[in-house]
Amino acid sequence: MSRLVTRDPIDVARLTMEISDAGRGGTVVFLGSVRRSAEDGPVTEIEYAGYEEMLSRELAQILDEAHARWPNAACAAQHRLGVVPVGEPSIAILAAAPHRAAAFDACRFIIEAAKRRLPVWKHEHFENGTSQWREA
Amino acid sequence: MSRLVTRDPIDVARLTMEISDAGRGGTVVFLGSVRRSAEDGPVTEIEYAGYEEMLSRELAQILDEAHARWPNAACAAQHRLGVVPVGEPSIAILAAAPHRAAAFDACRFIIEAAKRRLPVWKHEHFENGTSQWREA
Amino acid sequence: MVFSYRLGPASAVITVHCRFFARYAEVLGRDSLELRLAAPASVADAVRELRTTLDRGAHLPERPLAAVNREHVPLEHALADGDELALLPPLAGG
Amino acid sequence: MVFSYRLGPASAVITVHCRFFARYAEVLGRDSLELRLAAPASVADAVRELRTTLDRGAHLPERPLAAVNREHVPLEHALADGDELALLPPLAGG
Repeated sequence: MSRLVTRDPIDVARLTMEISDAGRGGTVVFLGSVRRSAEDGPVTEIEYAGYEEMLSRELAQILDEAHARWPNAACAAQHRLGVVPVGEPSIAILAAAPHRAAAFDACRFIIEAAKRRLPVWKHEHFENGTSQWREA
Repeated sequence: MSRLVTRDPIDVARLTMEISDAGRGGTVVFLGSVRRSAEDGPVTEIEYAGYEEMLSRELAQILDEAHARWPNAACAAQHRLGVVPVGEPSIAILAAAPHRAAAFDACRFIIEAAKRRLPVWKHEHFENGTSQWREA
Repeated sequence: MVFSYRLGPASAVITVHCRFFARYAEVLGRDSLELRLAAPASVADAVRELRTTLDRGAHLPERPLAAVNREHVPLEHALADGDELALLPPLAGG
Repeated sequence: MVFSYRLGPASAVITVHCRFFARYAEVLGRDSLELRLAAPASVADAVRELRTTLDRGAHLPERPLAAVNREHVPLEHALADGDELALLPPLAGG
């Protein structure tokens, strides 16, 4: 199985393969990407820092909770840390199930829990050389 | 832009690129795949047949409706026709938006409308050489 | 092949291009035909005519899904000369 | 570095490994320390001690997010000797 935390680009195709199965007809993938919004100013890059031991543990637990609620679904997740260029995903959540409703619900459950519980922070670097921690 | 209907394997990575943008931080992808369930028996392949002119028109209209409801979202969709091996997607729906709620909602809206409205039928081929049209 | 239907001297006649898909095409042994109908005619009128005049036409449901000119329509939809009428088995796309 | 806290002759003493992340580590100029506390002590007690004894400790919020042994806990959570206590700035993952 893929690691839950990576410092490399997230390989979505590989994660999709991991949860694919002839019995699971619906697959939902969520990709959360570094977004450059108007109020951000000239961000050159964003660095994701995490409390890594807790991050892996918490993400594994969220996946366990999803499995308990949707036993027929297969789920996978990966969070990227380190510098993530604008436009590339920092998190990928995948859920495959025999029917699409469970796949959508499980995927949504996992990303909502991840946003609420994963110990990760964003360090923004600006063109003028300064940087700051972004509060969610 | 990609065609809405294809007879080749769906290139999910390419579709994802099409709707990616630095301003859209949440991307949701739905893949509907040929499923082999217990009651199906030994299906060797499934052929998707469509009323092609209407299929393209209807899928384009569904995307327009999604755009009207979620103007900040970028959506894409592709339906595959012809023989689709078990496990490969017959349909892909993608929605990217600044925030994940809109991406989830738009993606779900499109697949539900597609299931209800697209003129497509499945022809199942069995190991014993027979075949039948599957009623949804 | 052209089927005519109740044509009296005072009736206007329309021709509708009918298309059949999937199981309907298989059952009927064809995927299209030209149907002549006395105007005014609805989709339901066309279906009734097809069910009574075609070989194995009775295998079509009385109330199939229908599309006219590539748009879903209810059975009450009024047909016009030159319309493309498609009878759609239960959809199984996606 | 070890900080002691209200140690009377009858008190048991526990040592908690404190970790700071992101903005908290930046503000405090450190990412960990060992904190000695008189038992019983809650996470809230530890936070109070850190806020009053550390340089720039007052920059920590009175009620930060906290995790003990890598699990989210409420501020009332009772600390045990050897626990790892992490103070977490508002989460921004995903």
